[in-house]
Amino acid sequence: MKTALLLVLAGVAALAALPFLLSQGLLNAAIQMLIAALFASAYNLLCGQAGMLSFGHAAYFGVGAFGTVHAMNAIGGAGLLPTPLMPLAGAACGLVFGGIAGWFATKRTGTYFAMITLAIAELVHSLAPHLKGLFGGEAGVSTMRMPAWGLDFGSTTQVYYLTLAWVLLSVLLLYLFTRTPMGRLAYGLRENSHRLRFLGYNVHGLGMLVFAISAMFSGIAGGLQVVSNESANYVVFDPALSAAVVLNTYIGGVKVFLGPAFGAALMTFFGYAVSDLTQSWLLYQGILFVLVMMFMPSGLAGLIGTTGRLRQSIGMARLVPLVLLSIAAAVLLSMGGAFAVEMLQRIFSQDYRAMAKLAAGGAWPPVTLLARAWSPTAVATWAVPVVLIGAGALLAWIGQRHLKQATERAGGAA
Amino acid sequence: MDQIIVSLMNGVIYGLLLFMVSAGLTLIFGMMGVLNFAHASFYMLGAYFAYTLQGAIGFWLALVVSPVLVGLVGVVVERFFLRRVHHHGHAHELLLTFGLSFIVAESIKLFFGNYPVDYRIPAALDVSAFTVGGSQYPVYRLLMGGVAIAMFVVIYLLLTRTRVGIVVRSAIYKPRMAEALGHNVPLVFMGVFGVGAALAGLAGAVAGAFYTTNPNMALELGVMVFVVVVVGGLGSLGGAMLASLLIGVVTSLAVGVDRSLADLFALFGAGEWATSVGGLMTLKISSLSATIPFALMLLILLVRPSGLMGEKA
Amino acid sequence: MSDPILSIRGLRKSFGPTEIMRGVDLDLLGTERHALIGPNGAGKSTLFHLISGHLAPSAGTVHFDGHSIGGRTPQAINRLGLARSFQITNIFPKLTVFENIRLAVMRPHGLAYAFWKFIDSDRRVREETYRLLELVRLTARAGTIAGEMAYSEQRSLEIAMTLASDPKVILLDEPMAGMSNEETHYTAELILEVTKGRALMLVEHDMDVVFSLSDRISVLVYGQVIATGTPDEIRANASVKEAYLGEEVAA
Amino acid sequence: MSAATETLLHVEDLHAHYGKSHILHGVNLQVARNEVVSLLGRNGSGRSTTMKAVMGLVTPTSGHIRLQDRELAGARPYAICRAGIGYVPEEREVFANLTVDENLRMGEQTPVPGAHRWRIEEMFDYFPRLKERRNTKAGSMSGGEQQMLTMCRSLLGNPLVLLIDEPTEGLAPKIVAQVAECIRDMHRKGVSVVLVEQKLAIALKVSTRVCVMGHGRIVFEGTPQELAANEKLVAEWLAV
Amino acid sequence: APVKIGVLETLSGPQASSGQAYRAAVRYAIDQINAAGGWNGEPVQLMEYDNQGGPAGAADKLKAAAADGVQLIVQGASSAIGGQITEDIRKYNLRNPGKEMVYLNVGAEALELTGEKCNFHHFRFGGDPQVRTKALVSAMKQANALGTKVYSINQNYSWGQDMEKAIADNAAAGGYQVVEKTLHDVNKVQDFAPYVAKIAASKADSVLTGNWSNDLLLLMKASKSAGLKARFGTVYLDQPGNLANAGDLAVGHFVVQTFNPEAGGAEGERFVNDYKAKTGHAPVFIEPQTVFGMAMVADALKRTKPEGGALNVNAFAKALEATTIKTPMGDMSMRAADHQAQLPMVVSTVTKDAKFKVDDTDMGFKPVKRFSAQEASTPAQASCAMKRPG
Ligand SMILES: Nc1ncnc2c1ncn2[C@@H]1O[C@H](COP(=O)(O)OP(=O)(O)OP(=O)(O)O)[C@@H](O)[C@H]1O
Ligand SMILES: Nc1ncnc2c1ncn2[C@@H]1O[C@H](COP(=O)(O)OP(=O)(O)OP(=O)(O)O)[C@@H](O)[C@H]1O
Ligand SMILES: CC(C)C[C@H](N)C(=O)O
Ligand SMILES: [Mg+2]
Ligand SMILES: [Mg+2]
Repeated sequence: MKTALLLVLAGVAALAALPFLLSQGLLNAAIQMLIAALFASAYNLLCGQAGMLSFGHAAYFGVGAFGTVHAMNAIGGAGLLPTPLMPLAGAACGLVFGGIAGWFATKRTGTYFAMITLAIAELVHSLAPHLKGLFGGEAGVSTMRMPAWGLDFGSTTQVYYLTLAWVLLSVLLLYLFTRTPMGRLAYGLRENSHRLRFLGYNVHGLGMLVFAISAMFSGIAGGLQVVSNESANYVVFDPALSAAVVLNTYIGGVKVFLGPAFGAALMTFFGYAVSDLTQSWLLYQGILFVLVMMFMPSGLAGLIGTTGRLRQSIGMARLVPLVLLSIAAAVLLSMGGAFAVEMLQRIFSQDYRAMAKLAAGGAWPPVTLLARAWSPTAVATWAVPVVLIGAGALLAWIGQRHLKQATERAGGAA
Repeated sequence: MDQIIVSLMNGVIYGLLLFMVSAGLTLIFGMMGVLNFAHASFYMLGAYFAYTLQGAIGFWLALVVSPVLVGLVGVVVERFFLRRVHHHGHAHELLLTFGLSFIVAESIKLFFGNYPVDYRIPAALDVSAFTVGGSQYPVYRLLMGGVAIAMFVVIYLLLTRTRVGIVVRSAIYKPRMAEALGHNVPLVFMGVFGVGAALAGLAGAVAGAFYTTNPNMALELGVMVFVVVVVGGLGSLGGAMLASLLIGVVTSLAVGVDRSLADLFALFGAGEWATSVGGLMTLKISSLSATIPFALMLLILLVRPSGLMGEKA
Repeated sequence: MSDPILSIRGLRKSFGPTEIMRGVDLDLLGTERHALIGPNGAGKSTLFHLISGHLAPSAGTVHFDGHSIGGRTPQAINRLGLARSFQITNIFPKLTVFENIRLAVMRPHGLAYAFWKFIDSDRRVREETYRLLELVRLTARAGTIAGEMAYSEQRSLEIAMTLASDPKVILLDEPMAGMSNEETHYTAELILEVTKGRALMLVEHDMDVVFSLSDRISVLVYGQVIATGTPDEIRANASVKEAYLGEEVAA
Repeated sequence: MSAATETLLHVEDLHAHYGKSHILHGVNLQVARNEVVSLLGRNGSGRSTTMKAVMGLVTPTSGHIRLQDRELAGARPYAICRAGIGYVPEEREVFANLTVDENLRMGEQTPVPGAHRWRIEEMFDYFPRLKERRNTKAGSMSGGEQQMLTMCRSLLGNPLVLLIDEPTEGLAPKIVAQVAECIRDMHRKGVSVVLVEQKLAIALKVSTRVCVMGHGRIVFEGTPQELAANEKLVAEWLAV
Repeated sequence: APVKIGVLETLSGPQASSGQAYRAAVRYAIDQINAAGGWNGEPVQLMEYDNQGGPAGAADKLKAAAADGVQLIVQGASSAIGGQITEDIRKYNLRNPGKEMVYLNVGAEALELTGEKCNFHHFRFGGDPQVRTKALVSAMKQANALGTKVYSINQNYSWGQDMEKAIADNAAAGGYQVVEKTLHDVNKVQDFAPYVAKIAASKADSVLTGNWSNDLLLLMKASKSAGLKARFGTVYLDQPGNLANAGDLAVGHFVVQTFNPEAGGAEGERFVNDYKAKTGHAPVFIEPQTVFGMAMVADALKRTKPEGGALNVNAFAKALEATTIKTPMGDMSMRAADHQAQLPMVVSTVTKDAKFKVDDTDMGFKPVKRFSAQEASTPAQASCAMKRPG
């Protein structure tokens, strides 16, 4: 418990120090990561804790965003609230809309619940572009942060601290919520809502409240995004965002409180960093999803948990080489895979094929990758990924065997 | 009047197309309970396979082979991917298939590029069957309808004449018990998933030539098929058919209705007020045809959660 | 004995065309232990469902402690002071035993939807939870995941959860099913003890338990009460023998 | 060996674990054709686990399970079922979302050679109540009705050996008697039965042989009469 | 310091195709600038950012670009994203005087970008709905292909809505009557048959549409299979894949373009060949206008003196306002009032005897009528109130 608290404090300190360490661009990415982390945490309250798989959480994020943007534009652009408090508008809108939508959605459970949330989100998404007054059409609604409390909120650093404060506060509140009676009830709702009813609880009301609270925090996240981007566009209602939050949450791991936040931050960073590097980043993302679901079903947090348990059972001395081995295997495999994909992508690209056709004699021109020219017909070119993947697979296999031996030995001793 | 007839016919055929794609999902999602977000990707794969094959083996043979290939892909997906995460629950299946749908879409872009490929219906089929009210009615639309109906019949027989249906339905909740009664549950699941995928592949092969075959075709249809299955009632084949037709016809007819809520209010003399309110009030039904299915789905879920023909939840 | 705390008049229930409850009249007195027996499918569990709000009656009335409760929601009925257990174990299988009981205890302590205080800091809830754990001999299992316990232990947990709201009336549906003789014995004692001062309605097919535990017995056959009386009267009743007991047990 | 005493099911030195806990410590059990063997014991003594292990629902860690000389240890449950072993689980595993009829259909199997062929009508003769409720969803049936259904469902698989786990749980006394009669009838029709039964009286009445389990082993084997006579054993291992 | 130009396009996801086309054109143009010596003796640097298909991603990446020191932002594939970028740049410039950025809009053609949202730091090098429609209508009328009844069908977002308005505005000039107007969802409609039925019922002679991508292709395919006789006047029929996929049914329809190699004469052919040699494909769709726009940028850069070794963006913008270049299509200049490029237009029709075939088919676009920049031009919008720096 003590160490956990210390870790959290260290994390907060590190977050607070970021503006001194990062470039403006990265700092801005950090803002997006924080927002995604909050959104995922809010979502996890509903999905992980209360067991309600919503497919339409972008709706509440979006409503929060538009609530905030209108609040910022209110009173002739002066704003309804001082800038630092603007996310409150998002919270209020999220809460109200979440309450209404939740009232409908929580009338059903399981798949039907999921489908209602999907329908609500899709409805909003497909109606929004038609309601220009409210959602500004496809151009969206633009706004500007007004100076308040002696700050002008013009710099990324100020926005970062504002976002950080809100995210920390919200995540703390979400955490404290799990320790309240109602937070506990959310678990009961997930496990057996039928039984709760016969213990005298109003399950529908409870579900609606949890839904609304989750929507409220999602609304704050939406509001923060507006504060940061100074605009809101109906595309926030896009199903892709609803899907992203589910994915992020599970990639992080629903069982651990901070898991979804980590997952979301990581995936956001992945998108930020990789999307400019390669055109196929969605392919990598897809592969990543599949791999995580197959080999880390309880997400990144689960991986950390497993490592911790391994440390207890087989000891640090045996664990360290194993971890190193796994990391090496993962690096080799992903390098090999990425190399192959990038080569293929270049060779199959329309442009390259057209160029190859133009080239004299039909010879395939070399492809540039990693600042080096590779001939697609050379054996050496394809040997690179094959060797990388082969070596990675070998390491993975060795690691697996060692792990087995180690656990067996530990099991025998126990 | 003619326009209404044409719209109706168009709607019916579009509905049948929706059914073609959702038929497989009815098996996979409705009966096995697997939230397969990659289903529309199988549809897309069917179209691309057929496009690739038609040059070599001709259009008709491609229509036969590409569903088989897609079915094999489905089998692989079930056997090596879904089965391994099944016990973790729905969310994991969903996310896995979600990842797969990315992989399929991006691989297609990798090999076939971003633009639509020129997969077209053979000239011999590109004729009109008859003319109504000045516009021709293409033979190919009838063919699509025919394929959809054939699919319906085949699945119906599969479910009523064999024990596959009840094995699947029972094995979702109690796979161990179903196995202890002598049913090779993993094999049945794999088979059903493969057939579901193959059906989507067939739909893709057939429809890809009529509409367009492009890397976004999965995305465009992806959510709609879920709407169909839910509105029809999970696991109900007849329901899926009914829902497809309903959605097809309603969206098709809606295109012709240039009315808005304000017009409705005008009947009660509140038209001007409604127009001045604007927003939702003045939206024309015709511009909302993409919204209607979702509104329908929401309505159904709230008043009749088990769908049009689903069993009571 | 006092006035009936629960009184059922002309209760009917149909599922589609089949009528399962065909006009049941039954009274449960304030502090009696009343067993409900009858052939399989007679409608005993259905009667419990109707009383506890799980199902709404097609016709007839249910009065509980001065309130007409037919058709009310389960939570409303529970709050009036009527708790039930289920024939098929119905707990929170992935939560700990402690958590299971605490969820049940929270509600009567008015903490249903509280989000402004921490649950761990509530001493009364904790103490009450431990008291119940002790009562059903599960103290040592407090930290166990409920679903991983033996069946009989899960049944005990179920009883503890039913007791948590300090109800006036308890309905227990086959609490001893699947228990060994030893456990059955213990559970019978337990039930005797915890239902002191309350009314109990019990469905059970173990005749030893039924005859030793109950003050009165009602026999439900095909949705109708064919007899009500003391254990001895019921044992001697020919039609009960015919419809339910068969030769061997009665002999 | 004569047909009557031919050993059908051989369980030899069977071990099984749940995770790390060792539950079966070498169970040996022979079931001959036309025998009704009762497995008795306290709660948790491993009787259900033995059945599950035979059925392949719990993977045995070591040991042999042979049906008519065919090794079944490690086989998948469906293969074991098709080989001729039927299983009636303790927890009334009816398929709640299917009707009674569909549940029964789920159980049907082509019989292995030498097995008695059961007809649905026979089932309805045993339990007329089921016939009345043919088109009801199994999940909405009463607990006792579900219990009857599970038994009939497995019988329709025409097994050579039927494993029945606590069939009388939750049944009205009169139906309990019917179940006992049903088991005797199976016996008459040549089905071998392995029975786990809490109610000692019933077990003694229907079995040709009884085994008492304790701590994952068989600690006593003999005729019902021998067991009834051995008060010390009954007190120690059955706690009656 | 070298000048950094950032392409902020949709490079991944469903709408990646047009973004990648813009990128190819910009890469080509930058190579040319650098071949000519770059700026201030240093090569111009091209940075590529993936806006991931949406305004939110664009906002993020714009900040990243600003942090990377990018001064010129290029984008064009969507007016929705363009709207976000122009607003963000306006705000950024307000807050960071002396470190301004310029938005080089090479294809987001919604009117508001040079109307209410017009801004000193935004320049558009593409057309706009008014310019496009005016040329299209006039050429089709002259070719006797317009008829008197026109059906207007467009995508329901700013570009489509502007197109709808432009089609109505040009009714008098074109001598037609708009028999019906339809707006439909963007990239969501699978089956256009109901729309085609509506068009058929209206007995329109021709259909004018600003649709692009699938919405155009599906519309045309559905018309063909319903045997619709109406002629299509389009803006984006030359998007790659359209002709290949539509096949013969495209023949006889019209498109208004910013470039047509046949109309460009020898210069045009030289450009096409050079482009093809560098990128592997001929410049089509929005690529030519992007290359021309970048050529204007190159020209303006040439005329901007470095200040302390760096580019003064405001000075550059002022130079750009006064740029005129020669393109194969004729002179192209920037109108200072609203920063809308004045560019020549050409209306072409799909035939089999076009000189340049496209999409590996036997069809191509044959010019029907050319418009010089002056002829094509429409007046600046009154709603544009541009604030100029000091
Ligand atoms: N939802 C339902 N739909 C149809 N029939 C139902 C439904 N619920 C119960 N039944 C039927 O009502 C009858 C009474 O069931 P109930 O569970 O009340 O019996 P029971 O007396 O508790 O029997 P047991 O002692 O076996 O538990 C059964 O025949 C059952 O099939
Ligand atoms: N799924 C399981 N996971 C872990 N332990 C289990 C599991 N199932 C049973 N056990 C344990 O295995 C032991 C033997 O259980 P088994 O069910 O075979 O006993 P039984 O003799 O059938 O008793 P009962 O009368 O309770 O049915 C018990 O100690 C039980 O706690
Ligand atoms: C690339 C083009 C199709 C973009 C379109 N002109 C728009 O403004 O959105
Ligand atoms: Mg019952
Ligand atoms: Mg057992």
